[in-house]
Amino acid sequence: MTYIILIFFLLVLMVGAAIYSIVQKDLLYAVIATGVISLILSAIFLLLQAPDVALTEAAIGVALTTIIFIITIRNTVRHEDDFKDRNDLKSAIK
Amino acid sequence: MVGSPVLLIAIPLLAAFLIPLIGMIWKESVRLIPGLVLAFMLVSSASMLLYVTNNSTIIETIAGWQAPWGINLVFSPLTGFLATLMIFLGFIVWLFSYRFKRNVDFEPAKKYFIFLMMLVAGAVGIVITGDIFNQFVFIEITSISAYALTAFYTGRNSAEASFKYLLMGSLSSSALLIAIAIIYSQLGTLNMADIADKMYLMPTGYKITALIFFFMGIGIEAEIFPLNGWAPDAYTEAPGPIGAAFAGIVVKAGVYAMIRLVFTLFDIPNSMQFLVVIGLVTLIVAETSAIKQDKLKRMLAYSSIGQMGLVFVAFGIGTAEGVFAALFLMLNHAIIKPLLFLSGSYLVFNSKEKKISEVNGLGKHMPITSLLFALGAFAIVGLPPFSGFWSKLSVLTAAANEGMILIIALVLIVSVVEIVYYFRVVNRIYFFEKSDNVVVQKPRINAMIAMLILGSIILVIGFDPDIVSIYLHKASHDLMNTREYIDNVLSIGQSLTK
Amino acid sequence: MNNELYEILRYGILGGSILLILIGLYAALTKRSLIKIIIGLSIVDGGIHLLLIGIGYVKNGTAPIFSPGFENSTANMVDPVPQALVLTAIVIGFAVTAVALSLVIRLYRHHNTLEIDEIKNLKW
Amino acid sequence: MKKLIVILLLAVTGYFMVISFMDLGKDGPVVKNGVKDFYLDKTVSELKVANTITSIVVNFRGFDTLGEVTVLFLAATALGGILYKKRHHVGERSVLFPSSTIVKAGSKLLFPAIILLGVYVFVHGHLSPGGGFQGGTIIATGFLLMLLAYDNFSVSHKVLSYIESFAGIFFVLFGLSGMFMGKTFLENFMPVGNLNDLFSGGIIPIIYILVGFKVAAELTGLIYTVLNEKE
Repeated sequence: MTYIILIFFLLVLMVGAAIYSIVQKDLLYAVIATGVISLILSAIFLLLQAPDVALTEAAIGVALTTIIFIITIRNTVRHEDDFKDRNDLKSAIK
Repeated sequence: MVGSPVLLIAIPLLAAFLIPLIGMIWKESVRLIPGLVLAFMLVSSASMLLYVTNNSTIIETIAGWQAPWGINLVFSPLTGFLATLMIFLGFIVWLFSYRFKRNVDFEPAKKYFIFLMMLVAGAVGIVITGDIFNQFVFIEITSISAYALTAFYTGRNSAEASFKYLLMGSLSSSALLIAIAIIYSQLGTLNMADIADKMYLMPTGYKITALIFFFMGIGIEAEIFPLNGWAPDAYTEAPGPIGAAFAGIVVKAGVYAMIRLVFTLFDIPNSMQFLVVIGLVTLIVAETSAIKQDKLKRMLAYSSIGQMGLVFVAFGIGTAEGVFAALFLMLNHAIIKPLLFLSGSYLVFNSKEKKISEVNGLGKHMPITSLLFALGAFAIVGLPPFSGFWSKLSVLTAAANEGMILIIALVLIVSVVEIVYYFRVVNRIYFFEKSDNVVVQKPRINAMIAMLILGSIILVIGFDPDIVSIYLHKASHDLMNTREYIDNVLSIGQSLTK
Repeated sequence: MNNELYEILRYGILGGSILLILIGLYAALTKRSLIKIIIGLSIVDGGIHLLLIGIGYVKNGTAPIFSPGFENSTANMVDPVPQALVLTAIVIGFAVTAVALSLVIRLYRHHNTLEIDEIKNLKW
Repeated sequence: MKKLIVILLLAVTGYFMVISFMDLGKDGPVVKNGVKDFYLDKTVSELKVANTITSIVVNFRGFDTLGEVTVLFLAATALGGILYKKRHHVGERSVLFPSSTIVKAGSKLLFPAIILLGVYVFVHGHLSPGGGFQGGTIIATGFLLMLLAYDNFSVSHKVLSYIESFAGIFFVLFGLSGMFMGKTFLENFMPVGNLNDLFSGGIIPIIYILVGFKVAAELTGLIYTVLNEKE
């Protein structure tokens, strides 16, 4: 029973993160939300008895994909409707 | 055993991994090795094709596990014919693009030839594999090579065309995965023959849904109507020879994958009419678009889409004659359209806009190239002494035998449209005055040889279509006999696992 | 876990994965920013992976890995095939995403924007 | 307007997807005995591999894996081609995150541990969860950590391309050597040993280790190429 509740809780969280990531105008936050989706997915895979897939999803989905997105955002723009504020990310981090 | 189908895949992969290493020592090797590999593949594939035409189908298993459990490669008259055709075109494109542009750096040149080789290997994999998920992997290999080749030039449009292609390709590969999920969840297998064997168990609703998802997944490579938005841009913005490779190799692989689904895997009664409808819509939309284009390669791209529509109509007739006609059309299209693309890319070599108006009067300055372009144009619209005539004739007779008057009428009307826009270009080449700011580019000797080979094949098939019709008849027989395919693949499975 | 709970779990996973696919498709089809489109595509990929894993799940399943002493306990193992397919699909999806993002960087170099409406030299 | 059309389209797609998977929970698939049982059976009895997923990925469907590492290789190559500029500055990377001393020291501490974990995961791929892909990606995340923490940390492109080429070549050669021994491509030709031993499963662990090296090199190179991209 707790098993099912846990999975449902994660599913709801995952769908919430998905909606957040497409609604959010700030691309950096959207990308982090995508990473969160991957993290939750990897937890669900573990619960569904797929440890191999969980490992891969954790490494690729959470770390590598997210970082490639972040590098792209650094090289381009940070906000969805912005045109030229490529320095935004750098100033935000400092 | 004359050869092994797995070498058609393994050798190019081996070469692709080797090229970066050898390229560090000997720079010319990055251009030569892919050619040698393609030549090896051509010889091996052609000898296997000769074998399977007279003997039985070659079925090779991977990792020693027989049909439903392991992945198997099927080299039948149909798949062998298509694989040989695609490898031959790959070789021609390699020969043509060997030092196509002089000022290309070492790194881009290396990548170009690796991708060209992998494009051919992926397309061959799509055709000869007997497993739907393996086919998905090969589709991805082909698509990634195609995206990279489309973005080869550093201009802004090529990146955009490639991005557009990638978006559609990525959506369609998702659809393909969903289709595979439906099939696996119901039938518990991924092998094509096993799926075909068990397909009657599946409820019709599931079948239709799965087939629609499959069409969304593969239609992008086969350029069927709503999914071909990428094609004109990719053909226009990719390097000249790559347009030929797309028309001759990628599209053929996509058509094969769809046809295999409709004829072998799914036994939905009305799917043939569905093919006819898709084909007719694609044909009409593409040909009406082609007549409006003012860029040469864009026009050729729309014409290519239109021809694929015609191929689907011919397959949709559903008889052995129709399949024969469709395969003949595919063969002709795979020879003629690359010739048009290759000679066309020299006609507009130095121009930025690649407009049709820029070919004015080139007939006097580039006589052989222009003649070859004209030959291709005459052949593709179906004028009598050339090869295109026989394939269009066989479509018409196949349709007439089934009493499909509408198809005959449409094919004839479309031929007239094709005549209009192709002759417009030929007319400009020969009867207009050349403007002064157009710089003529003489083709290199290897490019000339490549184009002359294609041109002579058009003439040979045109004067004696019987030399290919034996292979085509075998291939169409192979496609129509679903039961034989299933038995061929599965029977060795039962005998060897015990 | 009894049958009813198992069915609920199955529908939950199915619904969750399909919702994820639809949300991703919505983003990919309507958003104007190129990066948002690619985010949408990677969400679709995630949904499909969950769908495939969900197909392979069985009631009270255990991971398809044999531990010493339990070599014959295949009865409750989940289906390993979809897991193998998902492994392949994840890596391929990542490769395609990387190529897409590099194209985005190049498009930005030429156009200085990521708005899809502004990047329309070719007909869309 | 466009959004409405898209939503309608999605509703139709969603409906079809729901109905095509819904019956699975109630009635199960129409074919009850798929290929699954064969795999589970043969993995233990013939291949002597504990992890069924490893045996499927490397042996039963090994051709997919070969195609997949090719896809990765092509993507890494394509990335270099798409971002290619005539004069590109290797080595002077712009700083993504200016990292503090703690981050630097911590990364230095974690890096060997991550690499060790990755190596452990792919060496034991046939015994426990994990394998070439997983281990390779874990190693790549280790390199990613170092690249992010240290501005001047660099990976030799030449070494990476040696590793990925040699791993790929040996993968194909292992497959082909099965053929030369009168068996089929990628078929096991080595003694399989005992279940749950480190040296078991014939060529499966060897191939998975090669895959691990290749995936690690490929992904590290990919990240490094993108990270070196400057506006």
